[in-house]
Amino acid sequence: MTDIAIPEPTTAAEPAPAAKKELTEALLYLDAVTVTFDGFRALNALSFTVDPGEMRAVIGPNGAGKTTMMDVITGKTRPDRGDVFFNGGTTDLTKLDETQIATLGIGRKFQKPTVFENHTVLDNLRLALKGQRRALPNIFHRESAAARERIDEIFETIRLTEHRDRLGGALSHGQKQWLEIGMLLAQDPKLLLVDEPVAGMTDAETAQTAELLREINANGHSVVVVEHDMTFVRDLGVRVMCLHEGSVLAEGTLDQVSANERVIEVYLGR
Amino acid sequence: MLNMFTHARRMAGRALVGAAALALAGGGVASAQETIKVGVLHSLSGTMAISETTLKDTVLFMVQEQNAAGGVLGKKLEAVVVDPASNWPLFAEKARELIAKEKVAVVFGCWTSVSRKSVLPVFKELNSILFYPVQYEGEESERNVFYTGAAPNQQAIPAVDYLMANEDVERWVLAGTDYVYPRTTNKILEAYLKSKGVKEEDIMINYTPFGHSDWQTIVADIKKFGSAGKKTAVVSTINGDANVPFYKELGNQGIKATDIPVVAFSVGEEELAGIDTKPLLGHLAAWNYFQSVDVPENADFIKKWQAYTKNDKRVTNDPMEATVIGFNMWVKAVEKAGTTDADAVIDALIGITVPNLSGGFSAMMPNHHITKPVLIGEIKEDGQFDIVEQTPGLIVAEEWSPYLEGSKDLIADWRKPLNCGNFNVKTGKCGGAGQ
Amino acid sequence: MTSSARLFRLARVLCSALALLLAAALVQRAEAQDISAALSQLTTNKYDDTEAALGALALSGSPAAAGIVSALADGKLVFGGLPPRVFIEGPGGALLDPLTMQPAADAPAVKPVRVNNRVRRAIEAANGALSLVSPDAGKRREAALAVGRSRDEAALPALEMALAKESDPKVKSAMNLARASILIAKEGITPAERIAAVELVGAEGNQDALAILRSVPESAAPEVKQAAAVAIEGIERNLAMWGMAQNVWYGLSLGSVLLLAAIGLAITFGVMGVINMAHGEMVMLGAYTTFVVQEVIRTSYPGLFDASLLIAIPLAFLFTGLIGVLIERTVIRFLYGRALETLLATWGISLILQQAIRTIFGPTNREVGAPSWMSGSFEIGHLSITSGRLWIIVFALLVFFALLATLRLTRIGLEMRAVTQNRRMAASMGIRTNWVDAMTFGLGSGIAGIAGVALSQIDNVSPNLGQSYIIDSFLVVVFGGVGNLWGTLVGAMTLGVANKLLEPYAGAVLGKIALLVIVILFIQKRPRGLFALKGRSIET
Amino acid sequence: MSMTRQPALLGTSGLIFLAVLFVAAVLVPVLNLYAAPDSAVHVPTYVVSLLGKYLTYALLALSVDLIWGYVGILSLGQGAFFALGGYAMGMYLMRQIGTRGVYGDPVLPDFMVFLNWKELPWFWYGFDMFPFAALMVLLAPGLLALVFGWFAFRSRVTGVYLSIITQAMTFALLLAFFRNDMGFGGNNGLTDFKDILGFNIQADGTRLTLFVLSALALGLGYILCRFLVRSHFGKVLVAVRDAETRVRFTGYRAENYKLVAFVVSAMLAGIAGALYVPQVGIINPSEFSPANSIEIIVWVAVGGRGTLVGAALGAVLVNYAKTYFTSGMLAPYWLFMLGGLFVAVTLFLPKGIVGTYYDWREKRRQHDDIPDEPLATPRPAE
Repeated sequence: MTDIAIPEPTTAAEPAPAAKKELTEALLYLDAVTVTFDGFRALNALSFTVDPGEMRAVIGPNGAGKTTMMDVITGKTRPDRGDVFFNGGTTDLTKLDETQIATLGIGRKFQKPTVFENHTVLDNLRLALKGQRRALPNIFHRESAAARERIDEIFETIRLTEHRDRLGGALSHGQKQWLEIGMLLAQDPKLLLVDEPVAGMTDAETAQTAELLREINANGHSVVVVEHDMTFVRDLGVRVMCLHEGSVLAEGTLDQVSANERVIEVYLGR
Repeated sequence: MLNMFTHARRMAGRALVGAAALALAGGGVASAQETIKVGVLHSLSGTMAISETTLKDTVLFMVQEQNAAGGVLGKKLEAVVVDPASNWPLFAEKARELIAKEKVAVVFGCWTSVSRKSVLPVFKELNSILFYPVQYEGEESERNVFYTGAAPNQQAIPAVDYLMANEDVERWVLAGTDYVYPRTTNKILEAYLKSKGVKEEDIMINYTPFGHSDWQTIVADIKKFGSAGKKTAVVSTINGDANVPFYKELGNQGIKATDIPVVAFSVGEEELAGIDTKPLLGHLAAWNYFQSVDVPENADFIKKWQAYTKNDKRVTNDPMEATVIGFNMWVKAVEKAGTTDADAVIDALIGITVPNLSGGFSAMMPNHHITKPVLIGEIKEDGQFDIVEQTPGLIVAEEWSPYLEGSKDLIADWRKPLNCGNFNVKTGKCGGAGQ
Repeated sequence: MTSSARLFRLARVLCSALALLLAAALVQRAEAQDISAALSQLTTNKYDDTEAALGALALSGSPAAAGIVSALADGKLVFGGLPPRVFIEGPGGALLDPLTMQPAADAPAVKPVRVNNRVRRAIEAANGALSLVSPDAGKRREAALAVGRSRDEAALPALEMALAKESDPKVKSAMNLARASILIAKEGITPAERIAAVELVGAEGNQDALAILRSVPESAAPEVKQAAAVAIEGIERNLAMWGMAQNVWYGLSLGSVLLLAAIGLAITFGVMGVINMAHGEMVMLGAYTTFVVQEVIRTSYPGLFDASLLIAIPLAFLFTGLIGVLIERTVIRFLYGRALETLLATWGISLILQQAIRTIFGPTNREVGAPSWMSGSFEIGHLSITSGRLWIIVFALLVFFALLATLRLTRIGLEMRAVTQNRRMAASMGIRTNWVDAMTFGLGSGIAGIAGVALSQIDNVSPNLGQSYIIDSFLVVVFGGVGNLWGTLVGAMTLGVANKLLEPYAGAVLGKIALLVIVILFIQKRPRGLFALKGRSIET
Repeated sequence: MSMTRQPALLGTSGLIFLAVLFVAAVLVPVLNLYAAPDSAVHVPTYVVSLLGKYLTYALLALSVDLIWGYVGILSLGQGAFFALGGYAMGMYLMRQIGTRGVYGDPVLPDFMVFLNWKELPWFWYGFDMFPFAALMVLLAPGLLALVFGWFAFRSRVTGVYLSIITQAMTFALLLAFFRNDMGFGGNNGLTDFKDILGFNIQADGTRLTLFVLSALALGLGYILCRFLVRSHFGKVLVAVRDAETRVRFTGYRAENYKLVAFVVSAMLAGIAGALYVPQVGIINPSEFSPANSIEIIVWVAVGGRGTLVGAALGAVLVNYAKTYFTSGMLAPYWLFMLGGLFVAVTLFLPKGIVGTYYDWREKRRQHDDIPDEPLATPRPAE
C-alpha cells in the first residue's frame, strides 16, 4: 500500500498528464477532481489512489460526495477540473463514457439495488457475463459451456443457485444486492465500486456480504466500498477513507479514522 | 346495439379472422327487396365533417322528399349512410362497402379532390355511379362520375372577369391552400391573366398549408403588394378551416373590401356562419348558387329545408344545390332508363335537364359536367351574399382547361362513338385507358 | 386604422370630384341644384345609376346631400312605391322624406338601395369631397394625403389653390407633400424643383414614398436620378430594419398564442406528468364557452357585447376546470405512475369530447365576434400593431404570471408543488393529495379554457380547434423543459419569433418544417429541453 | 446444476396465432373463389381487401411493439416509416401506369403533367423497376430511422422527449409531403394504380395474392420479432427498457441496441406500408399525421404491450371496430365508442387483452416454476 500525500486543494501549477503517467503505479488515480452542480461543489479537489488488489472503504456524511465520486469514475459525470486515470495512469477516464469504462474493467453496484427485474436471475448473470457486447453479433449469440460453468460458479459464490429461474424483480432486497454483486463478478472487472451494499440487510446478511466482498477481493479484484454501517466496515477490515464536502478528510485504518477529531465532529458525532 | 351484440358473441365463438370476415359479409342481406339503395359517402367526423355533414343531410332530405312523392320506379328509396371520417383510404373502403355489400344504385359523396381520387378506381372497377357535388380543379372526366360542381371556368374565370370589369383590378394576389384545386386553379388563372395582358410582376402567388392559422405575415405581404399604386385584388382558393383566421386577420389589419377586395371560391353561407362578417362587408365570392337568389324555386326549397332540419336559421349553399341537381338528375335518368342498372343510367344521364335553384335549368353534358350560371356575390353583414352579377346565360364546363399545357388538346365525350374522357383532338386518339 | 391603400382608392375618385368642385367654386356656386334627378336615379336599382347619383349629390351643394349619403352608407336609404321614390328609414322603421326629414305621407313597401364596393367607394369619395370644404382640419389633411398618393396631375391646380388658403401647419405640410409627390413625375419642371420634391418625399421614409420615388421619369436630369437613388437606398435600409422589427412583433404575437395553448399543458403534463392528449379539447371547450356567452349576450343583453370576453374568462375557467376535475376523478387518478397510459386514456377522452361538441353544436364553425376594443390597428414608427394581437400578448403574459404567482405564493400552489415532488411525504404531512391532484388537473384544464377564450378571437371555433394546437403545445413544453414554467414562456416566444423570422425566407410551410428540424436537433443537444433541471444524479 | 429450459421460439399463444393466420391465409382465398357467392360462408372480395388491410396494420403494430414493448421507445412517429414504405411502393405503381394516365404521358405521372412539370425529378428514377422499389421500401424508412435514431439515442434522448421529437419528425414529413413542390403529388398523393408486376391490381387474383402475402409478411414478421426478443440481443433490449443505466455500466452500448431495434422496426413498418398501398389503392400525406401514429400505439395497448401477439390482435380488433362502427346506424356515434374503448381498456385492462390473459394464466400455474413468457408483462418504463 502506497501512501500518497494528499495534495492541497490549491494546486497552483498542475503537472502535465504525461508526468502523472510515470508517477503512479496505482490502478485508479484521482487528482484534484472538482465537480460543481449549480454552484454547489459536490467534489472539491478530491484526490486519492487505489492500488491493484486493494480493498478500500469510503465513509462520510450524506452529501460528502461519495456517489458523485463514483459517478466521475464510471463516466456518468464529467469533472469540471482534475484528472482521473486508470490502469497505472495509462487511461484517462474523463475522456470515456460509461460503456467504455465498464469494458475497461470497472464495475459498479448502485446504492439502490439495480437488477433486470423482468429477467430471470440466470439471465441477469448471462447478460452481465464478460463476453460479446456488440449488438448485431448478439442476435445470434450462443452460450458456451465455459460460460455455463462460470455462471454456476458465480451462483455458488452469491448463494442464489436455487433462485436461478425466478424473476429478478421477485427477489428479496438482500438477494437483489447479492445478485448485483454477482453480476459485477460476472463482468470480471479489475475494480469494483460498491455503493452501500448492506443497506436494509439483516445482521446475518451483512456479515455474509462482508465475507463475500473479502472473497472477491482475495480473488484479485480491487474493491471500493461506500458504506455507512460501521460494523460492516469493521468486518471488512480494510483501509478507510472519510470524505467530507467533496474532499478527503482522513485516511487510514478504521481506528485511526474514527479517532480523528474532524471526523468525529462532522460524521461520527460525539 | 343488439346487432352489435350478436356480432360480438359470434366473434367470441369462432376463430378471429374468419368470424370477422363472416360478420362483415353477413351484415347487409336483410330487407333490401322493395327499396332502391342510395349511398351517402360524406365525412361525418374528422376535419372535413365541417363541410360534408350538411351534404349528408341534403341527400337524406332529398330521399325523404322523393319518397313522399312516390319514390322512384314505384320503389321507395333507402339512404345508406357511412362515415369515411375524413380519411382518404377509408373513402375507398367505404365506397367498396356501399357498392359491393350494400348494393347501392348510386352514391352521392366526396368533397375533397383526394377523396374523389381515392374512390375513382373503386367506381370504375365495380361500375357504379358517383355524383360529386363540389367545385373542383377539373382535369378529369370519368365514365362513372358525374360532376355537378363547377369546373374552374364556371367559377374562377368569371370572378376574375368581374373584378377586371367592375373594380378595375390590375394587380392580383392568388392565395391558396397548397393542394391540387388551388394549384390547378391558380395555374389556369395565371395563364388567363397573362393572356389578358397582366404582367408577371403584377401577380403574386402564395400557398399555405391546410389549417394555416397565423396569417400575420401573409396579410402584411398582401397589404404591401397592394400599396404599389395599382388596384389590387386577392383571389382566394384558401380551404375551409384556414379561412376564418385569414378573414379575421384581414379585419384586424384593417383591409377593407373597398381597398383590396378578396374573391373566394371556397367560402359560402355555411363557412360565413362561423365568422363575424361585419369586417368582411363587400368581400366577394363566386358560386353558381347563393341562398339569397330571389326566385320562387329557391324560396320554396329553403322553406322545406328549414322545416326538414327544424332550424329556421339553417343556411343553404352551393354544394347543396349541386347535390340537389345531381339527385334530381339521377331520379330523372332512372325513370328514363326504367332501371337502376348503372350502364343504362349512365347513358340516360347525358342530356338530362332539371331546374336548378337559381331560376334556370341545368343540363348534364356529354363530358359528365353540368351547365351552370355563375353568380358573384358580396358578403353582407348578415352572413348572406348580395348578388352583384350573374352571367346572362349558362356556362358549359371546360373539364380540360385550354389554359393548361397538358390538357389544351383534350376533350371528353361519353356518347357513342367517342365514349372517351380524354380524347386528344390533335392525335385523334383517346389518350387514356379507353383506347 | 387608416390603410394607405384605402386612402389611395379614395383619392382617385376624390381628385376628379375635386376638379369639379373647383369649377363649381369658380362660378361662385350658382344656387343649390335641384337634386330630384339624382334621387330618382337612386330608385333604378342599378349600381351605375347609384354611383352617378352620388356624384351629383356631392356637387349639388344641397343641405340634404350629406344626410342622404350617410343614410346610404348605413343601409337606411330605401326606395319603393309607384312611381318609385326614395325614403330614409328613420328610427323604428318610419319612412322619412329625404329632403325634409319629415315622416312620409304614405308608407309603400320598400327595399334598401343596394350597395356594392364601387358604390361604397363613391360614398367615401362623396364624403371626402364634402370634407375638403369641411372645417375639420383632420379631414382636410386626410384628403391631402390621399391626393398625394394618387399622384394625379389633374389635381395639382386644385391642390395648389387649397394650399394657398390653408393655415393649419399640419394640413399644410401634408398638402406640400402631396404636391411634391405629384411634381416628382411631372413633365417640364426644373431639376432644382424636382430635387426639392425628391427630398421632401424621401423624408417620409415609408413604403409609399418608395413607390413615389421610383416614378422619377427616365428623362429626368442625372442629378435628380442620383438624388432619388440615394433617397431610395436610405429608405430601403431603414425599412428593412423596421421589417425585421415587424417580424419580431409577429413572432411575439405567434409566441403568445403558443404560450396560451401550451400553458395549461405545462401544468397537466409538465407538473403532473399526465400526457394529456385531451388538452386541446379543453382549449376548444373554452372557445365554445365564449360562443355560448356571446350567444346569450346577443339575444338578451346586446349592450354587454364589448364585455363578453371578460365575462367568458371566469366562466370558461370554471367550466373547463370542472370538466378537468371530473376527468381527473373518473380516469386520470387511476393512472398515476403510468404516464404512457394516460396518453391512451386522454386520447380516448379527446375523441369523446370532440364528438360531443360536434353532436351538440354541429360540425360547422361557430361565430365568435371581436369586441370593439380588440379591433383595428395602429402604428408605431413603421411598425403596424393590431389591437387584437396586442391584447392577446398582454393576456397571455397576465395568465402566465397569475399562474406563476398561484404556484409560488398560494397555499394550494405550495401543496401542488409538494405533491408533485414527493407524494408520500406530502401525504404524511397531512396534505390531501387526492384533492390536490384534482385541483392541479382542474387548474391546468381551466387555464386551457381561458386560452380558448383568447384563441376564439383568431381561429375557428369548431370541434377540430383543439387538434390544431396539441402538437405545437407539446413541442413548446418539451422544448422549454418539462416541469419548468419559465421554460414554457421562453420556449413559446423563441419558437414564435424563430418561426416568423424564418417565414419570409422559407415560406410558411418550409419555415415550419425547418423549425421542427431545429427543435429535433436542439433536443439532441439538450435532451431535457431549454431549462433542464441540472443536479446530482438521481440513480435509477 | 441442471440445464434450464429455454422457452421455445414460439410459445403456445404464438403457435395459435400462426395457426389462425395460416388458416385465414388458406380459407379466405378458398371461400372467396369456390364458395357460392350467395352462400353464408362466401367471403366477398371487398372483405378480402379489408382483411388484407388489417393484416398490414397488424404488422405495423408488431413493429411498434418491438420497440415500445421491448425497448421502451414510445415512437409517436411510426406512421412515418409506414408511409415512406407506402410511398416507395406507390411510386413504383405510379410508374407502372405508363401511358394509361389521363394525359397519356409515358413517363410523367398525371399530377406532374397538369402542374406543367417537364421532366421526372431525380428521386423518381429507378422506381419503374420493382427490385429497386422493393429495396427502397426497406431503405427509405430504414435510413430515416438510422439517422434519426443515431442522433437521438447517442444524445440519450429518452422517454417523453423522444416521443415528442418522433412526433415532430412525422409532422415535419407530413408538411413536406403536403407541398406540391416536393414532387410526391401533394395532398392527393399517389393513386389510380393500374397493375403490379404485370398483374391487374383490381383483379380478384391479385387481391387474394396480396392478402396471402400480407398474412405471410405478418407471420414472418412475428417469427422475426420473436426470434429477436428471445435472443441475447433481445434480452439486452428488455434490460435497456427496464434499467438503461445498468446496461451501460455492464458494458453494453445501449444506443446501438436501441438503434438496431429501431431500424428493424422501421423496416417492418415500411413493409407493412408497401403491402397496404396496393390493397387500399392510395397513399397520401395524411398517413404521416401524428394522430395516425398515436392510433397505432392505441392498437398495441389494447392488444397488450410487450406480447407481440397482442399487438397484432389489437390492430385487427380496433380496426374491425372502426369499420363496423363507421357504417349504418352507429356512424354518428362511432367516435364515442372508440374513445370509450380506449378509456375502458386503460382503466380495466391496463395490460391489454393478451397481457391480462397471460396474467390470468400465470396465476393459474403459480406452482409451476417455469415461466413460458417471461417477457409477458413489462412494467411501464417511464
